[in-house]
Amino acid sequence: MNASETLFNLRLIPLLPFLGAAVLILFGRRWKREAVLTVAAAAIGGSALVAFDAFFTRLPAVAEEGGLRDVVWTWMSTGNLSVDLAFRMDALSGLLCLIITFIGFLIHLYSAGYMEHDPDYPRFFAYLNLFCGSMLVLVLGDSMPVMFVGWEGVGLCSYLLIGFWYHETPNADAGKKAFITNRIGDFGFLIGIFLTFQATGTLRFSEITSFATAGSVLTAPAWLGMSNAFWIGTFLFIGAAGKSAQIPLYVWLPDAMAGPTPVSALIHAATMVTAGVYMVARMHAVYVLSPAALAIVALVGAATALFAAVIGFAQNDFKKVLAYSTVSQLGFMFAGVGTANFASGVFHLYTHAFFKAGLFLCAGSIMHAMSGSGDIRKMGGLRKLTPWTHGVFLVCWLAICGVPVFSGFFSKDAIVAGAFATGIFGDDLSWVGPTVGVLLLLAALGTAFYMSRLYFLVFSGPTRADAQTQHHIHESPPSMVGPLVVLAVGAGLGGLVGVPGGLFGHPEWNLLGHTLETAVGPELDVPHNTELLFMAVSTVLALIGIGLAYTFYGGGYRAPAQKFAAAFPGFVQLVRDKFRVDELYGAVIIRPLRKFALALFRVVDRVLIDQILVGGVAALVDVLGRVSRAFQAGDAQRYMAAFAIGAAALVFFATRPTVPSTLKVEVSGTTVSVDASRAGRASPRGLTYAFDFDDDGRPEVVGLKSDARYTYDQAGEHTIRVTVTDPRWHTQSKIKRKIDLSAAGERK
Amino acid sequence: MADVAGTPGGNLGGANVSDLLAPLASGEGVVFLILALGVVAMSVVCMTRRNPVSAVMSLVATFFGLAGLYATLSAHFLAVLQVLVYAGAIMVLFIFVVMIVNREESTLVSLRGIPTRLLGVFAGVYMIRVFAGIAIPAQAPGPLPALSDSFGTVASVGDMLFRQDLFPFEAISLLLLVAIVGGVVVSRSARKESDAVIAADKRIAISHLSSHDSPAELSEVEETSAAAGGHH
Amino acid sequence: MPTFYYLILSFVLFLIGTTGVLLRRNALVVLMGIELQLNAGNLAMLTYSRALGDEKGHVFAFLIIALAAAEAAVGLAILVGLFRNRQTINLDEANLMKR
Amino acid sequence: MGILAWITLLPLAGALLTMLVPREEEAIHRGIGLGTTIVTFLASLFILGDFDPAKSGFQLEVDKVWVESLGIHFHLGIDGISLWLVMLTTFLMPVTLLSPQAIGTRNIRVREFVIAMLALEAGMVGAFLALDLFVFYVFWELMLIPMYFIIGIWGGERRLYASIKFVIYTLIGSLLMLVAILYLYAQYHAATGTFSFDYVALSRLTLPYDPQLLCFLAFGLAFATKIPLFPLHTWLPDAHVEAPTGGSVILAGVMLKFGTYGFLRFALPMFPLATQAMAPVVTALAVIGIVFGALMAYVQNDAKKLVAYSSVSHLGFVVLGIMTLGQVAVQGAIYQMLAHGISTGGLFLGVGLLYDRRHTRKLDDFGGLWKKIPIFSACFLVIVLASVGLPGLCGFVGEFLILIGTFNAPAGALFSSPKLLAIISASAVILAAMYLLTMYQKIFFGPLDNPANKDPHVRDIHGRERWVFGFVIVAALVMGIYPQPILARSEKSVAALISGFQERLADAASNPDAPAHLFPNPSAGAAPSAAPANAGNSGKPGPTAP
Repeated sequence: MNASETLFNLRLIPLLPFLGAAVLILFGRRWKREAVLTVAAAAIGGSALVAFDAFFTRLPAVAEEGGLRDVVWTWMSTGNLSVDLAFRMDALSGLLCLIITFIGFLIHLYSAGYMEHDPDYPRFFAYLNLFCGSMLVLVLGDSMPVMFVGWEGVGLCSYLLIGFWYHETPNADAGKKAFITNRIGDFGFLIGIFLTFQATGTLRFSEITSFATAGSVLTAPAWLGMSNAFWIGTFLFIGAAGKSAQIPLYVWLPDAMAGPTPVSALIHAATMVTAGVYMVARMHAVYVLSPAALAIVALVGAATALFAAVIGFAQNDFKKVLAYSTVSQLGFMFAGVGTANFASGVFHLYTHAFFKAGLFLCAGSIMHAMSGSGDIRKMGGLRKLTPWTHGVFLVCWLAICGVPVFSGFFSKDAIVAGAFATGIFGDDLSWVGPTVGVLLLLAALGTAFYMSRLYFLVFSGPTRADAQTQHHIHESPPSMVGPLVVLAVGAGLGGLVGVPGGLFGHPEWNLLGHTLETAVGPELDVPHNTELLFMAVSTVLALIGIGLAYTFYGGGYRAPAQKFAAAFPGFVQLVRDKFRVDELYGAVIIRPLRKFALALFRVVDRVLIDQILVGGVAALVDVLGRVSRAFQAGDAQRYMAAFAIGAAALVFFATRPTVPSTLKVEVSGTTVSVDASRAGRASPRGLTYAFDFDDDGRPEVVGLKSDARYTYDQAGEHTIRVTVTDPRWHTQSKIKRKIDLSAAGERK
Repeated sequence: MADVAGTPGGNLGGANVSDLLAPLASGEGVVFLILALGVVAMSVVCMTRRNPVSAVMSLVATFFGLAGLYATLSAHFLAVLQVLVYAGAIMVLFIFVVMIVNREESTLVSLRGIPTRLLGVFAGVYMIRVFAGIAIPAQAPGPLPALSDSFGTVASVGDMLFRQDLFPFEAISLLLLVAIVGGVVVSRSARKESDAVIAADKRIAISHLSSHDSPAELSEVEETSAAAGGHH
Repeated sequence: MPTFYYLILSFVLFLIGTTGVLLRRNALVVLMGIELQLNAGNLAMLTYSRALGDEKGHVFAFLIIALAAAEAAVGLAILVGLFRNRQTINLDEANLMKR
Repeated sequence: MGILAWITLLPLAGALLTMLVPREEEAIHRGIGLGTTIVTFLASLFILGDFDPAKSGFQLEVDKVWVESLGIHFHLGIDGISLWLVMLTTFLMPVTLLSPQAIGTRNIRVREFVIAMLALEAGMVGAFLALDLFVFYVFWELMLIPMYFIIGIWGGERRLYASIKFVIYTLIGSLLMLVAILYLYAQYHAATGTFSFDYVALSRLTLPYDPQLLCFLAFGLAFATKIPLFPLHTWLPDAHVEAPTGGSVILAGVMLKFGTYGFLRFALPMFPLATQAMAPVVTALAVIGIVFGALMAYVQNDAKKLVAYSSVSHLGFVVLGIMTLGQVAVQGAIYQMLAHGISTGGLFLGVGLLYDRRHTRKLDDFGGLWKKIPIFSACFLVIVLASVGLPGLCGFVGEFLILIGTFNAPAGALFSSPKLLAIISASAVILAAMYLLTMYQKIFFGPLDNPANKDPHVRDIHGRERWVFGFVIVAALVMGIYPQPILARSEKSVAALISGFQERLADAASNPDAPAHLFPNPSAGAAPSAAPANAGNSGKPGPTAP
């Protein structure tokens, strides 16, 4: 821990929303709507104020020494593992805190209008506050377990909020799907935590970073030839993929649109889904040590970006298009951090939060206007009917397409340029950078296309809705439009905060880059002309995308669109069905697992253990009973006879003189000494021992002593017989022992 | 494992057989010999008769022979007792029963399960052989201790019986009482038996119905209805 | 008279009794066999009582006789009961205990 | 008499008192039952008060001579390991008796039920505290009989089958254990000439390898059927399905812990060589149990069976933690025992309540209950999440410590490839979410279409029931957020146990075929053992915080 980390009660930031949630859960049901809103907004607002105060006034002073730290109490400490419930704010987590609290606050205001006539009003705000609290814990977590608390907490809240309208089963299923897919990611995250602890002996980020920068242990090969850092990076990335919806764990995000739109805006656009990117940025020191891990992150990110963009082409639901757009933009962010261009990755996260939240809220207000339906085929011509929403959508649309001046342009361009210019991959993986770059460019083109398609289908041309819905299309109330406008401003001007240094030759202009430098290391320096080149290329691509979309969908479905659809019906349907990935997962994983479990249950549990083992034992006892019954012939005389026989046997064995099971024989040369006593104890009743060494029937040594010596004249096989007689009972026992007096010497 | 070769009483075959049988020559020996042979003969006859009456009679004769032997062992009280109780009381009982069940037997020995029973007899013989091995001394025994003249008389045996061994005496009297009750109960006729049992069952049923102690225990069925009314 | 004569006699009597008990079909004869065995025991008891000059043997013999009486009584009662139910006193037919 | 004797005999006194009250006054019976258990709980708080976390040995010992000639002492003592299990017992009992569904739907013979529960509590507390193997066995059987009656009389339809199966399973094991105890007793006499059943004395007895293995198997079988370890678990679902709610809560909440407690207290310290030999087998069974239990729970359609199988899975974690014999893992195992007691106890209380309202346990009969009984649904959600192991609730801490302890088990750990086992067991984290959330969704989400669910009888929790679930949720939250006091108190004892085990292992290795002798045990309790020896998981010690 850096010595001079100043203590500041950061705990207030996550605590306020939690308190708000607790109050609303316990008492919300009885309060009026206004009271509920004020409590919720006050909670998130208060937390925002504390965050702003901490970030702008307190943090700059201590940014270098590791930022602000606040230890609440020791959470777990056993043996050499000790985890404190502690929060830490440095530039990176501070920035994210700002985003979460600011956008969270806006969305709270927005949902007041959106959820106005929903019966479960208080429950919604309780969950929203709970979510903000968990997200803040995730971001401010000082050690991995605390981050994991937030990590699973947001998973839970997304489960609750997706399944908010629980009375329709599909919503509940979507919620469950989200939670379980997240849980799969958390499984990877857990393994990552264990690996980190094993490699570095600590779980605190600051220590991990200092350990990684200094340590060589992480690069030592740990398993299958790959270094510790690689395995930590890969497993953590599985966790990130689960949370931030990357291939293959992205399937839950499109279904998550089943939740109310503010939820989609806050959770599934701005905050939760970016948790993966934040985590990778937080562990940048470890990732940098393993180019292979970074390659995986970048490639998967880029692949997801393109794949999701393509699916976005054919979606007919407003929010589904935005969902795939989010998946695609997240792919961009991961490509950014994947090419060790952490600053620009976070920068894109920052700009994306604004314009994607804006787009979602526009979707919300349009669906509000269209009385709930999100089908863009029924929309059109809303430019005039909903002017404000149209204005905000326009700004956000241009931002996401990467049109210059707007925020998306700068951040996306920084990533693309970074991909080409990065040197992190060294020589053998050098192909990764350019491939990622090309994929990103295609994805950018795709993004421009599907967003423009969306814009033209919704806002331009005649309204295709039926008369009845057309009749009461109206602009949303100011309480909804207000936050929209703010987000539009953010989307529009947000980019200026992080203008890439290489662009205008003034690195200091990149405010964001500088502030993040302490948290995620220096900004990737991209040579001036590559920056310019890709800026031009991406602008051209954006315009091509928009043009193409216009030719296809300007003012409704135009001829080229119908022709294309007619030409490749199968392909279009395939893309619309999301390449049937869900069905694939169902068939490959979920159903077989269920069948296997059922079979296992029937075979192992019921039959193997219950019938065979338990039943078997019972049957065995029964059979034994039946068999012994056969001896009971019922004839009294036979019982008496058996009794007599038993008595006789007893007498027989009782009167035998006790004799050891084997004779102890010591051979030295040809003389043999034999001891017939039983385990060294003298015989109780003065038995007489007759030793016959030369097997001629006449005992050579007879007496009361239980041991005797005899010298053979020649070596070879001999049999010694000992007869023990009990004088009182006149009974005898005999033992015989074969010995071989080979010249080779002693044989026991 | 040691193989078994038990040779009982190896000393019987030895040279000293003659001096073992010497005492028989004296007058007392002759009396013993006659009585012993009589007892053995009569008991063999008893065991082999097909007709139960002759079996009982030969058993009575055996008891008289034994009484004589007791007298030679100067166990006078016991000799009289043997005659009085055994020959008198027990055999009379046997004769009564024989009269009731007097049925000639077709075969002496049933062949069912004969191997086990024969083995039982041989087991008996083996045990006796081992014990005989101890009982028969290697050389002629010394003279028997002199006895006081009151040895074996009613007075001295009675004195010991009622002073030192009072408890066994009381115990055996109790045993006799139980035997009497047992005998009576067992031999009651079957029909009276079943009537008594039925009467007893009736009495128990009546008492159970009248008591109505707790409805719950009456039967399962009612419980579920009781449960439906269970608490909220 | 040497004690072992009497002992041999009692052993013989006991053996005869045993053969009667184990081999004979007729329950009555079995009971008599038992009586014989008890008497053999009595004889041995008195023999040693004479050899040791101690009257304890006599007391014991007295008790054995009492016991034999009780045993005979109950045995015969059972026999009568058996006969009444089964109309036979052959032991090999009386195997109700089989079931 | 010592406080320990008080909390053991208090429930018995309560049971006797209940016997005196005539059969009709059921309210009085419940009152006495509840009163006694609450007083016992308060008494156990005193124990917590004057328990000295620094000492690793046994504290607050009560040692009365019981049978002089046989060397049997009524010897009770408490240390870090048994402290919290006793607290769990005394906490769960009043909560169970407070819940109106404790006796199950057949509301008959309340007096006998209260007596059985109090006797059960006495048996459990006694068994946890017993430091004399004879006394331990007496309480072990004392605990079994009331549970047999509770399942047998107040259970469901197939209660007789279930109770008989339960008793036979446990008895076979415990009889073997008795044989092993007597063998130790004899060996101790042979080695030292004196007769004694005392735990500390017998645990210092070092047997040669073969007898040690047999004793370990005897003890192990008794505890394995109790845990239940994988192949011996089929009695659990039957016993739970048929037991009344109160029976299920105590059976799952506390009685299963006797298996794992037994391993930790008896099997491991007494037979180090055998433990080393058998560890791979037991761990394999534990991991199979974890995955198998989770899979079985995934396909159940009966709520109680589902929770029963989930118990098999959770306790598989505990066994894994114990077998790793690392400081972190064992403390995690102890913590998981407590957390499982709270979360599964809550689950059974919830399912019991649903059964009381709807008289069915089939998940398909439910649907959309959130709208009908929102408060209960919220409480049940928290309990389900605790059971899933959501961080911030009690389930997570135990699982996390066990997994990180197993993952970082030292090279010399008792079984091979701890990393692989930890990863397989961690997969149960996913399965747990699947089956529990599926259950939750079938019951509470979806449309409220089934008419039976709309029936006014299906009331939300009220009065006492709210307190019951309130306690459980508060316990889950506190144990999730602030586990440190629990971990701190069990640290010294676990450290002593592990270092004792290592010493015995080293000694056994040095002179392998020494005949049965007494092992000088310097670290037995007296001096607090060295700083918590992290012999458990050395790992590569990084620069811990300066």
